[in-house]
Amino acid sequence: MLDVTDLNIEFHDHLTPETVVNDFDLHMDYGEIVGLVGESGSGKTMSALAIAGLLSRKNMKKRGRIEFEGTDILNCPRNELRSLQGKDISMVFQEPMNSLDPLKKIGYQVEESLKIHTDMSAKNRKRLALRALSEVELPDPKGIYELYPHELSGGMRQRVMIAAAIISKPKLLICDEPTTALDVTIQAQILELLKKINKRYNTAILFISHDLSLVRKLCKRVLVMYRGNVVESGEAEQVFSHPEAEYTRLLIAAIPKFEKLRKD
Amino acid sequence: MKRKRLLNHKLIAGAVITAFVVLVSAAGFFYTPYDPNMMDAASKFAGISLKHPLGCDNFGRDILSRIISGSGTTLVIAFCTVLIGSVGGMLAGAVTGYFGGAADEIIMRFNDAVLAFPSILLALVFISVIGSGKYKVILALGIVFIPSFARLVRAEFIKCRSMDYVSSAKLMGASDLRIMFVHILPNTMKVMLSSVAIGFNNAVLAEAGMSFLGIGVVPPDSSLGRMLSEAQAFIFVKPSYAIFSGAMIVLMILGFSMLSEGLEAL
Amino acid sequence: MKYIIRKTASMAVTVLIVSFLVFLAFSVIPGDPAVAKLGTSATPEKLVKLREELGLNRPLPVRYFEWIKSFLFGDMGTSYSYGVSVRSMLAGKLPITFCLTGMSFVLIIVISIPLGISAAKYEDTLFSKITDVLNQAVMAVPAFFTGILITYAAGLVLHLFTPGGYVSYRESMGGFLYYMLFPALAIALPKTAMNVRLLKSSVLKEAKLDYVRTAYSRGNSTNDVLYKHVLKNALIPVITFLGMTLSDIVAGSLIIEQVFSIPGIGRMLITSIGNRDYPVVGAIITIVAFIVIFINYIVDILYQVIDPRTRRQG
Amino acid sequence: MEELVLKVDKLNAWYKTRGTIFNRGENRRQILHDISFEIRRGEIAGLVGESGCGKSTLGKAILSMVKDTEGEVLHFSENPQMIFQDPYGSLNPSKTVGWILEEPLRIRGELKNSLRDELVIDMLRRAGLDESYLDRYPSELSGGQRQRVCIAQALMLKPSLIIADEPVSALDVTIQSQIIRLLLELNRELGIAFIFISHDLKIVYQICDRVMVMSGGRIIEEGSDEEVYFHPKCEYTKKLLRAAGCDQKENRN
Repeated sequence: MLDVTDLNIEFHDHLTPETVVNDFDLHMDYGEIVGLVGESGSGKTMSALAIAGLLSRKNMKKRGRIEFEGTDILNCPRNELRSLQGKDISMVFQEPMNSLDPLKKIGYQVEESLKIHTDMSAKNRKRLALRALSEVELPDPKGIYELYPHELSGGMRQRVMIAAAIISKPKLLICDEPTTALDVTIQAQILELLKKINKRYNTAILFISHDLSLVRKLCKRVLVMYRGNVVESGEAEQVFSHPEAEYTRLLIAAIPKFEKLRKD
Repeated sequence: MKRKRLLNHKLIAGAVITAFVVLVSAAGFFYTPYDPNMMDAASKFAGISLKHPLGCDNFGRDILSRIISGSGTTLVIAFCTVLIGSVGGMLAGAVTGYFGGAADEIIMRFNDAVLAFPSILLALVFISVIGSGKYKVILALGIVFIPSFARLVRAEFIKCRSMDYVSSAKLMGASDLRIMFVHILPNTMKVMLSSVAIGFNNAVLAEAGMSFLGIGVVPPDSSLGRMLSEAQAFIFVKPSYAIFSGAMIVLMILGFSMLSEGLEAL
Repeated sequence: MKYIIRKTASMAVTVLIVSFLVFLAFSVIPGDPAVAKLGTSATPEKLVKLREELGLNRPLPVRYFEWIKSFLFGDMGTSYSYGVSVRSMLAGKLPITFCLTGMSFVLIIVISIPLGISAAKYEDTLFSKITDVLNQAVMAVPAFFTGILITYAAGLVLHLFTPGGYVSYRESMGGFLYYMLFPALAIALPKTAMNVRLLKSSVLKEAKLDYVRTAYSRGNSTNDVLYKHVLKNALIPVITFLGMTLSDIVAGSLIIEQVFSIPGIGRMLITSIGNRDYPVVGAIITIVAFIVIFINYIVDILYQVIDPRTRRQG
Repeated sequence: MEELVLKVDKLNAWYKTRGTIFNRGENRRQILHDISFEIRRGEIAGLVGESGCGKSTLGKAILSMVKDTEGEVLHFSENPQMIFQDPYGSLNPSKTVGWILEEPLRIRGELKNSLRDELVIDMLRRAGLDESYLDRYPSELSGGQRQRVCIAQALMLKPSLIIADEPVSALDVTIQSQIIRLLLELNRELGIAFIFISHDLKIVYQICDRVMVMSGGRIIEEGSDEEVYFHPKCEYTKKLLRAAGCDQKENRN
């Protein structure tokens, strides 16, 4: 379904060009959950934005191929890209506080992609939006439909974001640190929700996180990025128990352990 | 880490223009080519010449000398106005912002009411009650400028008073006065600086406007606004008079506003 | 609804404070109107009698409420200089000033909003850079100087209108509006420049926020993102600015009337200040004050309509 | 039994939500409900809970930084100090590190200049920095270095109790463990008691002797680390532990 080969991204807003993503390769099948791990500045978000076709065209040089069901996302014309975005490829972002338009009702934002990509009637759109809202396990979808983002908590907003992303049943859902800004218990719930969605609609999920233990819980396959390079990739359990790259070992070591510090 | 630029082109341009204006007007206190009030019937409406680089007005007074000394008056008024406004506003804003409470609410409600008005209109109220003249203009504008500074400083103090470094100073037993003036005040200076520059801008504008209406400075003092209103009467015969005195006002405002924007971008 | 009630109450408080201050300034500080009225012919007996006639011997709050009551019912006192009612003096002049203010406000909006949006849309192009420079320059020219320059350029050089040749609206509505166009433009120009800048930077600031990326990720086109999402958010600071501007325009028109010799309340205010005609000055200031307060009230309500976030907390 | 440094008895706290002129006082929201606990000398007590549970408010209320409180807070030690979460806001940006560290002494008017310098450098070293930092401004320091300066400042008045409010959650993972080790070191060498406020249950387990779990403004569970982590009584605690990956089965072996 998705085939990324030799993706390179360079920034050109400084005097010397800066490579943020270097020879990135990724292959994803329908219904697969892949994790992308790395610290801030490792290029994981940049790669994800490139796959979603959301990289701005200024001050930036991109090379390589991103093929989604035969469409070259990097080089295809803008309209062709737009017909994929929000329909076949959806994205959930890190900051649930800022990722929703503060002046538009939740309902509008959830059904926006239907409005753009289909000629469904308003009534049908609302029906689907309510269904999506209940699917992400929000209480009282009808009430929430009429609310504004600032009236919801962070966890609820992230659910709204997910509802908006899955309403058109995309083939690929890209989640960029969707739980980082949330409390641990909410984090666990969102992970469960993503698993359910993956099962129910066979939606492939690209899950991006700095937290190896989260990725381990959700993903079958994992890629570890460091300074723009993929330093390790493979089955999640394999990477976890027998990390090959030095950096992966460091990352695993940095996960706070559940053991006493004072007895060393 | 993003490194902030120490200088930007607006700051430099603003500083250069302001320096030019200030130097010219400061020099005017010691030397002008002619006495700005010396009338000379022979050179009435004289054109541009080596003798009178910008020509002469309806009384044969040298326009260049008048512009130089007029800028001086305008700048002095602006300076005193901003001084009164910023010091008064700083004190009021610091106290209300730091302590909050009922006094703050009352003062700020009053402040908002005052701030809703164009400063020139308020100054007119004062002038109509206390009369016109250089010092009265300074007093009127100075008082009128206090609320805007007060609001600014208050906002900064409110922002700072909930910062952790203030909490930690309190924990160590620092007094309120010490926290206000030693800990918080230095942190408001950046905002103060750029708003002082914009304050100059507004003061020049207000003084020029009032003097233009003939209720600002009174003769023999001359200010740029007053000259512009004199020049307006002769715009048929001598447009250059109006254009030059107006251009000086524009230059001042341009300098101060660019300086302010430059400082803000630091 | 609660919000509107609260704002209305707050407006009423402001009206009270402001009018009390104006009352203090013009009825108490300038001195005894009885002395002023009688002048040299004043004797203690005459003064007491006149004070009683004028109601000056009553306590201050009572006098204030009397004053504000009659003011709200349209009785604004009698001019010292002309001996006629202030109301009749103002009646013919208010519409002129309102018209000037309204025209310049419309000009500001009509010019600045499309210009600001395109300046943001075509950022980093020559067009945007030229607008930047122009804005910086035009902003620095005070309205009264713009007025003089327009008089000179449009009036004396291009002969588009006769400077000083004010046409009353009673004579010819078209001629009146055409003449007013020039002073309105003089007031509008600097404010337009400021608003173009504000709108541009506001749009650019909003465009960097996360929700814009979300909007793109749903397949919106650039124009859709701009007009359906960014613009409404970007207009919030612009509304604040326009509210402040409107009160500045009122003040600006007082000065511009002088430049274009328009017989509005501005010229009357200046003359009355010169004559120390306090009832007239007081009435004009109070009217302008009420207008300014009302504008702020409208802006607050507008916020609430546009921004749902203000509805809850206010 | 070690002596007490802090005793909190039936502490309640409220925040004022914005009232109007007409209904002042009506709008206060209770943040803390009947909080009671004790801290002994040299002990590290963890205070865990999710955001909004009132744990930060409790920390502030103990140091009387919350206005509207009822109940008793008894300090049996002098100069209890606090370390804050955001190392960017807790240092005055317009002052040098040296000035910041001297300030507590200046406020007390305690020491002469020469001794002052000595003490400042001593504390700076304890916090893992050296005298080359004295003339630097906070903006020139990394997050971890700032947090060290905050710790040094807290040490200046020789406290027996420090309340650390999420001291590492704004830092990178690798820096986190350094700061945690530093706190532990200070605890062991200087006998300072800590109240360690955190949402990270693993870190709390790493260093704390005793743990208090907060939810909805109440302490719902309290006990030794072993008790709380391996024999939790409340459902909520169990849920928290599960979500944090600290449930018994997985980690005991």
